Amino acid sequence: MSLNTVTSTRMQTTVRPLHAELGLTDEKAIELYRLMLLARALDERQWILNRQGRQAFVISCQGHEAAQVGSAAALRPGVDAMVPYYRDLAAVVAFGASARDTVFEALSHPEGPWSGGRQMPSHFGSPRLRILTGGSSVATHIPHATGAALAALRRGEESVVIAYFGDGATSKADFHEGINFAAIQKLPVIFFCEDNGYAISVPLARQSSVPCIADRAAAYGVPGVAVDGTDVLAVHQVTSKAAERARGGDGPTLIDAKCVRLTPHSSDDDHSRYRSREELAAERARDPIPRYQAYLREHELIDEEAERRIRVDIADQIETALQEALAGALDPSTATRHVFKDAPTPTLGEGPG
Amino acid sequence: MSLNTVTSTRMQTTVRPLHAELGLTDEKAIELYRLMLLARALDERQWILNRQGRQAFVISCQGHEAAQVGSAAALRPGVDAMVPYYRDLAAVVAFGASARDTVFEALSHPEGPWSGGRQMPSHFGSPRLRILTGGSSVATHIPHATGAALAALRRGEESVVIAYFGDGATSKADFHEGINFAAIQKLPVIFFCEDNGYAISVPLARQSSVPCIADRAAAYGVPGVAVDGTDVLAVHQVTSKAAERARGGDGPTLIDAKCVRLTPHSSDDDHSRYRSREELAAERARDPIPRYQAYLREHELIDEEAERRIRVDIADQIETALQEALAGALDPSTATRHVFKDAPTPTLGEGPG
Amino acid sequence: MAVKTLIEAVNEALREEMERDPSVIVLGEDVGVHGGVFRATEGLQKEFGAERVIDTPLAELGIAGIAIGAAMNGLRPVAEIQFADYIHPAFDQIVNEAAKIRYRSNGAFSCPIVVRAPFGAGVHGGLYHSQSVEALFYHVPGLKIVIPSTPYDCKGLLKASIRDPDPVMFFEHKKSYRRVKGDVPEGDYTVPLSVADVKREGTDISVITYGVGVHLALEAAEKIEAEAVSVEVLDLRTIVPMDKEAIARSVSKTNKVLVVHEDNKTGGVGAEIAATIAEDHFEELDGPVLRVAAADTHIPYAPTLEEAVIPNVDDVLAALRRLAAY
Amino acid sequence: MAVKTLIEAVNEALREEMERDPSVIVLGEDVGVHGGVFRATEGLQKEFGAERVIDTPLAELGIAGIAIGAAMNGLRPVAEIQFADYIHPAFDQIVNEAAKIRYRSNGAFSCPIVVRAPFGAGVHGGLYHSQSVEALFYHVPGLKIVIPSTPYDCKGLLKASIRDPDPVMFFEHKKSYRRVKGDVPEGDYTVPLSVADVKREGTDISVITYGVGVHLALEAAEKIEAEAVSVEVLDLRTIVPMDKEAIARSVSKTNKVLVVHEDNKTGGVGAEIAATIAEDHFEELDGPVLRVAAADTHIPYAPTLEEAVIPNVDDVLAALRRLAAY
Ligand SMILES: Cc1ncc(C[n+]2csc(CCOP(=O)(O)OP(=O)(O)O)c2C)c(N)n1
Ligand SMILES: Cc1ncc(C[n+]2csc(CCOP(=O)(O)OP(=O)(O)O)c2C)c(N)n1
Ligand SMILES: [Mg+2]
Ligand SMILES: [Mg+2]
Repeated sequence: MSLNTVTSTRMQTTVRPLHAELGLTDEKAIELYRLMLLARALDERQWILNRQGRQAFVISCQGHEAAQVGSAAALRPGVDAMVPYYRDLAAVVAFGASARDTVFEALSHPEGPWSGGRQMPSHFGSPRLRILTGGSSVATHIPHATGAALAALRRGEESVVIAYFGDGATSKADFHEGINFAAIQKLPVIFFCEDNGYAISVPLARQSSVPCIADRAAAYGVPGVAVDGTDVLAVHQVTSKAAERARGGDGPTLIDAKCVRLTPHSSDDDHSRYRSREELAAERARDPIPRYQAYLREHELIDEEAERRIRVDIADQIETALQEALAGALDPSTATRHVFKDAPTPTLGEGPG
Repeated sequence: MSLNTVTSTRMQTTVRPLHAELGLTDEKAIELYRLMLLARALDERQWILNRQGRQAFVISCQGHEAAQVGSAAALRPGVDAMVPYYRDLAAVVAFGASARDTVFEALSHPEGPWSGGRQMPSHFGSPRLRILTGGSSVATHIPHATGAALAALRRGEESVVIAYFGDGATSKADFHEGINFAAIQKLPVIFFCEDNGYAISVPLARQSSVPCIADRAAAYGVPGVAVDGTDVLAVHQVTSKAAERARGGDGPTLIDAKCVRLTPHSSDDDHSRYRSREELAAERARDPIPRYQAYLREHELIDEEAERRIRVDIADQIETALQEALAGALDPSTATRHVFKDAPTPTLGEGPG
Repeated sequence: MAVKTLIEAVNEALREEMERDPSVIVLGEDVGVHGGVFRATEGLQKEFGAERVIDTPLAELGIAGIAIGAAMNGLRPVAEIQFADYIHPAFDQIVNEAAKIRYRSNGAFSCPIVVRAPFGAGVHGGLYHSQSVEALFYHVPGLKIVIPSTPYDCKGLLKASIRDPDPVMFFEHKKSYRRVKGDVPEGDYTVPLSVADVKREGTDISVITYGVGVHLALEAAEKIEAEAVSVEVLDLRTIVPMDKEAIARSVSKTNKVLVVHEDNKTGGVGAEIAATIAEDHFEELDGPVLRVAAADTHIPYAPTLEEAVIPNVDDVLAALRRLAAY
Repeated sequence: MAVKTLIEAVNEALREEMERDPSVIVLGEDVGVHGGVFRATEGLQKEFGAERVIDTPLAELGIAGIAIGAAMNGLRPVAEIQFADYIHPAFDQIVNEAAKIRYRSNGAFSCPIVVRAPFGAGVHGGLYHSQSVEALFYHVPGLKIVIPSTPYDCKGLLKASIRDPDPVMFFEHKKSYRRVKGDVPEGDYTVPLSVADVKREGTDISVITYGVGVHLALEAAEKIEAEAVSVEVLDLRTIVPMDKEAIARSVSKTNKVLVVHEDNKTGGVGAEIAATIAEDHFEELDGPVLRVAAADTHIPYAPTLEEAVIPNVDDVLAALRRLAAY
């Protein structure tokens, strides 16, 4: 209903709205918002579970949703591959991960698709969704993305690989060696930095000698693109461009998306120790969700009623998943399995998760 | 004698020769040449010892002498510190290492000042000369230079630290992490790359995605200076500038000196497997020694007779050292010493070596 | 004497050594303003300034490499690796550089660094916040390894490590940080490296252990006393160089040995201890040298799974009973 | 059957596996045009192209990390580390990533890589071209370790390693590359992992060893035969997972064990072998489990010094005589 109204009114406006300029249908533009809301709701729910003593550890995507959804949605699920890090809940959700997947891992359910309770929450990995498994080490997955892109090329798949990592990760060996090789071989990789200005308590100025991570691209002769990571459409635009470039055989791009970290580093952290009230308030003002909501409202793509329906549906998904997840219990005798192969392993695009 | 002539004639010339422009006395300009010749002679002699079966391993500075002497001579021995790699014979010679030091290590004499026969030849290290000990691993010493500069600053010494490394080393973790920290802290370090276009058989194009190593400086917000590494005066000039900058508290500089590798990688290598005759001939034509000789002749700083005297003196030094070195024999019972402290250890500026 | 936690002992040792010796610096991730994710360096940057308490970039290789270079030029750096699980990126700098500097320079250079890292399981940290890493450095000549089990030992051993002329790996069990309390004297004292400590005297069986293993052993020893088995608990404290005399004394006294550590079994430190005893004390042994250690797996996150792989008091008791039967 | 060297066996295995399986690629420093500093990859780039035989930048961490990522996306990378001494920069990728990928993903992902590296002393390479590194990976769950002693085993084991679904560390003793020759059949065959091989039957003493240790042991066994001592030589071939049944068989037969490896003694693989025997075969032992290994130092360059620290045939003989006396 409301959508029709929206469309019709849009007909009369002279300048086309940005999402249309970017070739996104109204439905797609709304879907991006739904994904952001779903990730945010899943994230907020985990903090409640943590306070309830049901989830020992939480690490958030809050403030990164636009960067993650905007970029992941610019790729092709089922074709392209993702190498995320712990903060990428919204990215994996945009790549097809469900509320159930998330909640099952949050509560260490044996059927958790990413680790079955073996890893902390938000340690993603799904052959089916073409999301590589990751550990907790910062930056070690960056050369994995390079290797996965090399493999895709050798195997004649025309898939693009996106690696996500934080600003702190760019200080590390793996960043340097991973990008250098990808650039030399012109591999189809997108190196996507979610720069939230902090590595736990360490501000970017103590982390990097250049204020803009995009400047690091010059060392590898690849494009370095800085983008407002709270602007989902802007991120979608630059990522699409990087993906085209990768598919065209022109090699990697380094994207530097300036995000905000709206929560402490993790449930173990207390950011009041190193961030001022003023600074935190300023960050809040850059929350990507109200920003995109405003855009959708302005262009009459969504109204209160439509948004309410989306939020209710999300709440239902999470509730259902929670009820199911709370039932599951792990079998201690499985703890020693999978050190070496004791079951067949699928390849990307197949199998569980 | 000849020097007087030279000076007097120079008086009449209108434009001042480059070395004078750089504030180098004629004596100093000639001394640079002597150091290059000494290093070259020591290097060539080691290949003979190798063919004679007296020295198991040789690794050369041939083609790098101008880069090494030009840079090392721009620093202050006894004040500044050096973190060299295996190819830096001319650099350590310019920092005060003698023919005797070199020959003793070449022949694994127990009194070899750098390792006493524990390491391969050309593995330098002398507290007295402020040259840090190095192993054989590529690039691992780069963060050591950063750390040594941090220590100098904390201890109130106003010394500059220069780290030497090859083009291949810039691909490695240690380069990235070592420079990043130095740049953030604005430490007094000079990162000096001796770019000879190869890492054993791997050409720069397979090593780095940027054709010019100096471009890597942009990632750290430090000056990246490319210089002809076969031009000793040009190298001296850029290194002096970098040293001033370091002393001034403005932080590190990355110097990219384009050198030629006139020998195989080492005595274990056969470069005809991967370099064409034409290429090798072209490199020969860029030998830094004849080039500087021509400069000195042009400006009448040296004549055949003066050069002969220098060469004879160098040959004598090497002969004397060789006779002495061949006498020495290692005591097997010392092989297990120095795993942990079993003797007092000096600090930079003191002690043996 | 005040009762303090293990983490307080670490903090106190660092503060006192920085006051005593201006060449001591601390560097690592979040060690400055934040005071460390476990608060080991709490207040140090305020007191000694950002020049001596340095927040580094997220780069363990660099942290170690920079500490090594600084040590070769007159400082005594104490590098914090935020979790032992993240020491592996620094492995090359520690193993190929720090450990070899004195040897390769024929004694002309030394590398007096301390690398501190919280290690060990039991806090539901999963594969990357639970590792024991001592066995990975144990085999490398030129590295000393220290693992304290009590706050008193911790303060004294850390001070001795900072003053030691060689590289010292100092591992602190993170589960013990706040749970293990004990008397810690104010002011300066050291506990010498390479001296083991009999934490409990006994006559029937020797438990040779370190770190949390000491607490498992003591608890098991109490319990089995009821069964008239007298257990001696030897806390190695320094893993390399190991106090072989103390081991010899205990073995000749009890003639039965159980080695306990939380690290997984195969190729763990316990292997060398057992092998040494089998080699040097064969005639004295009345029974096999047993080992209690974690399963040869990684450490999973979920408590149910984690508890299934790491050793507990019952495992120690079972092994003691087996030995008692000999 | 042609007589081939160890390095020829490596080259042949690589070529045949690349022909057999298009997902096999080779990457490393100088492996392409140059054919490797030891010529292990000679001719492969010509035959299979620069897309499958890749000259990488000088970056071991990257080599391992890229191999791991490629393995997770369907390739079977064989990464060459130019010298085992330079594997340490890749330690984190191998230990924290490759070894844990299957476990952490609950079996959803695997990491079928082979990391090849020449290792060992005796070629006057000094501290950085002589290291044995097997003990540094031995303790880590999730890694297999293979060390061939003959060209026949080398070809068969390397092929089996490339086909293995888990990460395999494949270490080739560089001194054996051209000195050790033996029959190598043309064409395809594999030698299964985790199966030890009795290289010499004997009844009095078991020497449990691998790599060059096998050759030291065989030579010593010949010599001591004159003294009416019958020595069995068991070549482990695969270090992890170890063939414990073969060890048990040999120990129950001879009741005396000598462990030999070139790596330094403390915390070496020999420690676990000795500890396992002391634990599981205590009642069967007629004497201590002895170990012959290198001194706990680094490997110096000068021959006089190097020979002083690495084990030789006389060391093995002396240990055998000591055991024979029991
Ligand atoms: C190698 C390694 N070192 C240290 C840590 C501990 N740690 C976890 S997250 C983190 C900060 C990461 O910062 P950044 O890369 O900016 O990502 P962000 O969390 O800000 O998104 C640190 C230091 C780790 N996980 N891995
Ligand atoms: C970490 C490491 N990997 C590999 C080697 C083997 N190696 C010795 S020198 C060298 C090439 C170094 O090239 P470059 O840095 O350009 O210095 P150059 O020898 O050309 O002066 C290699 C690969 C090593 N010594 N260290
Ligand atoms: Mg960040
Ligand atoms: Mg080079």
